[in-house]
Amino acid sequence: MTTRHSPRSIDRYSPSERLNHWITAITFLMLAFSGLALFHPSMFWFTQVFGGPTWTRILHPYIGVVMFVSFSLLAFKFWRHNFLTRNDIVWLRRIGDVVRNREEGLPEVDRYNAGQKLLFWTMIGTISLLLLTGIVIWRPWFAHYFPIDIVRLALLLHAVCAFVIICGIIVHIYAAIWIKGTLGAMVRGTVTRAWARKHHPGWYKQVTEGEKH
Amino acid sequence: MQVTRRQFFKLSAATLGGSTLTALGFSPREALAEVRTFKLTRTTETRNTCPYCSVACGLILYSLGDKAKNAKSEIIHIEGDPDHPVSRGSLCPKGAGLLGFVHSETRVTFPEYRAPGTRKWKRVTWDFALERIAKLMKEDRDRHFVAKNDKGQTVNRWPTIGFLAASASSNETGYLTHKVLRSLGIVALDNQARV
Amino acid sequence: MTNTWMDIKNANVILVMGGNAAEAHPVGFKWVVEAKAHNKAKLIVVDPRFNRTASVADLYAPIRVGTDIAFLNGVIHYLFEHDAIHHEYVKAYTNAGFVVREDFGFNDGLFTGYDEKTHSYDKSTWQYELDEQGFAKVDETLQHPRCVLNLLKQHVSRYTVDTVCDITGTPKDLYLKVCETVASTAAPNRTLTSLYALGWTQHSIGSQNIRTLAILQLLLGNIGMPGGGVNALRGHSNIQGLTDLGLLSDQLPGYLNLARDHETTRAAYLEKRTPKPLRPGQVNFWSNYPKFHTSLMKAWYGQAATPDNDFGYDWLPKVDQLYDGLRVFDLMAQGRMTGYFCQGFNPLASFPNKGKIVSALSRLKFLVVMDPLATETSEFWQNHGEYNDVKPEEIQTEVFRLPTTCFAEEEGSLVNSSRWLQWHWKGAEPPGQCRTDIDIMAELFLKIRELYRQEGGAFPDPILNLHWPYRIPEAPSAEELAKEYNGYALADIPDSKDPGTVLVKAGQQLSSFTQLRDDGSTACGTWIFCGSWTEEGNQMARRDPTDPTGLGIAPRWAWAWPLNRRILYNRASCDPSGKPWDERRKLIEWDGSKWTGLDVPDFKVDAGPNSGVSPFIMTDEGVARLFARHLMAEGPFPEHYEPFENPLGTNPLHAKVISNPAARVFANDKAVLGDHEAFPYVATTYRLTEHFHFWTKHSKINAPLQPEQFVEIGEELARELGIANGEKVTVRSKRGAIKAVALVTKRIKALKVAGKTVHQIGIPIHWGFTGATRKGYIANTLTPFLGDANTQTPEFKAFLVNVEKDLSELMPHTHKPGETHEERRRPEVLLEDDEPARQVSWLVRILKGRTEV
Amino acid sequence: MALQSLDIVRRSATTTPSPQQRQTTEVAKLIDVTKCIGCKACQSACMEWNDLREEVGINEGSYTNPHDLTANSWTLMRFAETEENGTLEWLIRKDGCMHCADPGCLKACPSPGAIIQYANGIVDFHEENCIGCGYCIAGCPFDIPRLSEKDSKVYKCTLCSDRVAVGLEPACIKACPTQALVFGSKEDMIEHANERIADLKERGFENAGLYDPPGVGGTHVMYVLHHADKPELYNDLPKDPVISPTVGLWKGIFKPLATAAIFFTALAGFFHYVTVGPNETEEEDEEKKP
Repeated sequence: MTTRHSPRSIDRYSPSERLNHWITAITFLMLAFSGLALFHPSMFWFTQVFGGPTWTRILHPYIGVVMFVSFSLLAFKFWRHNFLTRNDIVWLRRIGDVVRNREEGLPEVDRYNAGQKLLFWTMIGTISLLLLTGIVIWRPWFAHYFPIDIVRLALLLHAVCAFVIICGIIVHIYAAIWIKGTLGAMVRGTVTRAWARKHHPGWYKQVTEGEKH
Repeated sequence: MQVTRRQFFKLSAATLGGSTLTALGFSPREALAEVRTFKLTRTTETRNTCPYCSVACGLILYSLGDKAKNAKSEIIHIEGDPDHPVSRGSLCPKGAGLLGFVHSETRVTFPEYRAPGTRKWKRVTWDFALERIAKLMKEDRDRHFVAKNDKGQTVNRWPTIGFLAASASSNETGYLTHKVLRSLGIVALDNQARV
Repeated sequence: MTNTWMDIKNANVILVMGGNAAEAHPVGFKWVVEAKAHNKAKLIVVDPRFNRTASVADLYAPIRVGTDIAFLNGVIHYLFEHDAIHHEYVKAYTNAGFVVREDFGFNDGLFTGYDEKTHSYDKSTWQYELDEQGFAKVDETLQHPRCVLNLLKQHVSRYTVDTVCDITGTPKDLYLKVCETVASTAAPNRTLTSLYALGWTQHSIGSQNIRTLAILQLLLGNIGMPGGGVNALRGHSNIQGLTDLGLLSDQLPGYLNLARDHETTRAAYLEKRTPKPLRPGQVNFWSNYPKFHTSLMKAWYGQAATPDNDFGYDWLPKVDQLYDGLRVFDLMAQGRMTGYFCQGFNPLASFPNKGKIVSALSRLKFLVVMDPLATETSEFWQNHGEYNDVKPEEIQTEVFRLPTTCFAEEEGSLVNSSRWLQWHWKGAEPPGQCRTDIDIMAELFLKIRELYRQEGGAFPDPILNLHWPYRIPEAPSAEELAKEYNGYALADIPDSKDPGTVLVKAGQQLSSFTQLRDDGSTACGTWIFCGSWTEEGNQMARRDPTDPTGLGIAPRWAWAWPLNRRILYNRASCDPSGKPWDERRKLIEWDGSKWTGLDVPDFKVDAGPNSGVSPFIMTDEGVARLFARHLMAEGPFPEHYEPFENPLGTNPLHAKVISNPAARVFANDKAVLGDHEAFPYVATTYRLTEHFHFWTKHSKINAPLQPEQFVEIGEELARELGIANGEKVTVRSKRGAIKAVALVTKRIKALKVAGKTVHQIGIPIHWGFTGATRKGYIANTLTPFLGDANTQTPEFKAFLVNVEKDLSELMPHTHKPGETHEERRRPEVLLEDDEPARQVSWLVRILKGRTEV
Repeated sequence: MALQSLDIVRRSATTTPSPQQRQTTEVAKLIDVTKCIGCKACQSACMEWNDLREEVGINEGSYTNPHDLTANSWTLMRFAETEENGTLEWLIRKDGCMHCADPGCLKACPSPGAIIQYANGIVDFHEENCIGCGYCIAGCPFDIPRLSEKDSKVYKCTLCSDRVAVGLEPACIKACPTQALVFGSKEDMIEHANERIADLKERGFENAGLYDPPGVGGTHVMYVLHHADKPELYNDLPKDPVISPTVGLWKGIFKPLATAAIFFTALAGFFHYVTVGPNETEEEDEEKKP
């Protein structure tokens, strides 16, 4: 990725990637809220955000398809950076230190750390499952083509996957707030060199490799 | 029409329910949980008999309005008459579906005429139809009336006009139809009893 | 019906044969289910199909269509064999002991006196032996070889169980069970009631079917008993009323009839219709015939009918032959009819051989249809594709379609199946320009009378003299007409018992037909309806449903003819000494000076027990007829004759006489009778409970309950022909073909008949090319154009067809939940002026926000 | 009318109890299949009373028309021919909502107030709150609710709650010619059923019995069957229906747990931030760049 690096910052995400990410994020949030509204009565009031309960039920699947498309673009772009390596296993085992901001002695992290990789694969799994089960339970268009037991199973799976992915994304959002500078990566597209060196030394080496001066 | 005991209770129950609530200032914010309002509360009841089969189940016709002059009484519901000793309020699928017949889309509502050889109906007035039929009948009666048969016996019959009478019309219709037809000398007369 | 609907709950055994009560009279069937639930009754169903009546029956026996007489004669034979006869009843109340003339006989399928050329009988030999005073001889001991009972025993001796099962195809074990159950009602305290309808009447031997059942009921002593009787479940709501009012070719109101050509004087006409009693001291009620006829003429011609013009005797037409529906359409087909009226009747669909009906109607000069609905008959001249393929330009008939009101938009009375006249009130104004039938007939009559007043013409007297006393001539009210047919006094009527007192004052409504006189002092449109609108007001509008003893008699609900009698022949519910046969079901009793009880006694009120007066007061013998003398066309005893189209080609009992020898079959109809080689399967037409003939297909509520035409085929035949359930098949008879969905079912079994396997096809009739259901063929495209020898009721119930797969249709298809059948929607036939339904694209519906996203 | 005026036992998607202090009689409809002649008067009366008109379909080779319950046909006669019990039988069953004591539809419904169970036992759909998600179709053990194509709302038999509310019997029950349908308190209906079963046993149906499945807590629509041991003969009436375990799981304990779990995950993030604090990269890290 031949990017221009300024002296103090490194490009991490291109504008199209950021746009793609934020489309996925926004649609995910809408999906999460509209889904949770139908999930438990305590959150039913979320439906007012979408123009009433019926509109919530109508919009949710369409937004779901949009999210799936944009997420699959995202996944297609980044799946090469998310292969788990041995270092990642070690990193995971020392998750206790990671959580307590003690980063010394942690194995070298490439572009994404093990947590991010794990989240990546769970998202691929759950979102595709969400789409599949979503279509099975999509009334009035597709649900009547499926026998009732499949529809029941799909409803359960849809809820479980949604739960998993929502918890995952909460962690994802928190991590961005917790690790200062991360948000900037996805908002402006650049990170400070110190950030890169501290959090993603492996990736930092690769990116600054061409700049020998 | 004097309000029968059954109707009085029905009227008072409905109006009491509605009025007290609004009187207490409880205009309900939104319909939280209520059943569909009972649609027969102020309708007019008329007793009738099912026109289909010969069990002749008792019917109650519920029509719009309370017989006020300016309200055209439209039948909105037909139910079995619980007082009828044979049917005791029950009906068969045909009787229960009578509203479909009363308001059928294929009800004929104005006189129509088909000229010989044409492909379509033409809407006509009652006068045109009845006058033309009367003329056709008189013409044919004068030409084909048989006063005496070939043995010279007085027979006074008019064999060239036939009539199929309706076995679902009332006795009064049947009686008048018979009286009219015999006075004209018609012998080719039948009704559904034949089939 | 001899009994009432609610009375069915008193029965111990209910025989539903020759009818499908649960489907054609579901609410009436309530009382069969009540009998089963509260009276431990047994329901027997004998029908070619296992229908919905059979679904709740205790015993179902299949039968080949058209063999009911063989079946029942076999049961009568079984009764004689097992002595299951109610002897005291038979001896006292039937003509069992009457001795028949010596020259009467039956051999090889024919009774004595048959004339091959005219297809009719000289019935002079079918009479009793008379003594010198002209009374019939009676052998009280019932030993005389030629007494009626022995002749009957000998006549049915040929109907052994094996012979019957061989003819009817009914399995032997089921047949014996039926016989056994029926025989159990010979006991005085057990009764059998028979519920029958068109299944028996629509045969070329229809009337004899009912005769056979009547004989059976008489032998078991069930006539006149609560829970007994011979109960015809009439079809239309007022078919009983219009039959009572005599709207038939040769009838006058109250079962009087028109004079024949040769009865040139009124005296000759009355003499022939006023029977002399055949036994001493009998009531012989028809002897009052002159009173009824004079009162009718006074009602119709008022002052103009005077003794010197024989009360207008010549103003009524005389008949040379019966102008029944079949003959009229045959004449029409020959072009000898000018005009035809269909008042609430759809003959194109309900008369046999639709092809002949279309060609007949096409030769009319004008046709008038008066109906609330757009019927097929009114559009016979329109081309409706395969369902009515005609060329309008070639049909020169002028057609008038006049809109009439329906039941909810007019007032009046209807007679139900058990002779109750019930009043109904008007619930709404008619739509558009609809008028009542009364107004149309009145205005038509007034216009014709006006033409005759102005221009004169052929024999105007009956028209000009017709008594038209109605306040609004163009719109006689139902009340005025009801009062007229009830009858009123024209002069003070003295009481015959003590001449001083006046029974009825002039102008008052009469209260009983015993008040009628033949001297012109009373007017009564229909003598049997006398008492329906008395001085106390409209008896037909009474609404007190109380049933004093729970026997199913509501004496103060509406009014039943004659004289509010609810169970006919109820004198026969007591033995000759006046004691009820069954104490639990006591109807009437003798209280020392007169008969009283729950029901109006069907008897001479003051003729005590052992007074020799017998309960059947309408017959000239005073007793019921096992031997019907000359009153039936094809014989005094019922004999099994095959339908005109039958699968055997012979009659197992007598090969020389196969079908009803006395039936009238026109030459051109005989030519289109199919034989069993070309048309191997037996077919029968019938009704479904969801539809009423061709009427409820116009209702959006009933149409989806039976949306499309189908035929029922047994599984064995379907397997043989390779027909799958739900596929379309073509059913073809000699007269035409129809296409329908095949409903393959276990409920029609193949029958073993005379060594052959006979398959039967069921064809419901309810579809046509107008209304809300899917367009269908008129089922009567297939049926033969011939009728019963006595009543000319067409033989819809037994004919021959062939069945083939209709390959133009898609393969069978099982329904998935929520499926919308788009791909299976058959193209509707489009008339020229029908625009095809506009298809709105999905996107347009979205943009308009009309569809669900 | 506000909530108080109607005795509601349960309301869909409402976790707090409804006003149910009054003890009103529980009504029930008894369908005596042994008296039923399959005449469809109940179908006609139901369509007529509820102002519904069904689409005129095609005949698929069966008396069951329309072929299935639809949003326009809330009750349906299902015909089954069988010879399993020796003689030929034509078993006809009136299909429709069973008004369960523990309704699967109400348990599955996410929209508050869309499905109401009254104290008299009637389970009623209130289409103005229905969002058309179809969860109730998955929840129902008898496959009864039907989604309408026209307005994407779900419809089913309401046991004529409007008639029962003013003291009348349902329209189908009034119309039934042979008293195969009977209405009254549940005890009376059970008593009536037992009388019928006794009569049936006399007529040779040893296995005649009452169908009041305990799996859904008993129903307010009960059957008297000739063969109560084989209800599947009657166009697969479920043998012992229960709310499907999948739905039970989906709508059971998993709901509150998952909601709490999500809430606490978010909270855990906040607490972590407050305790461990953010992970910053200081300035000197900038300088130390070689």
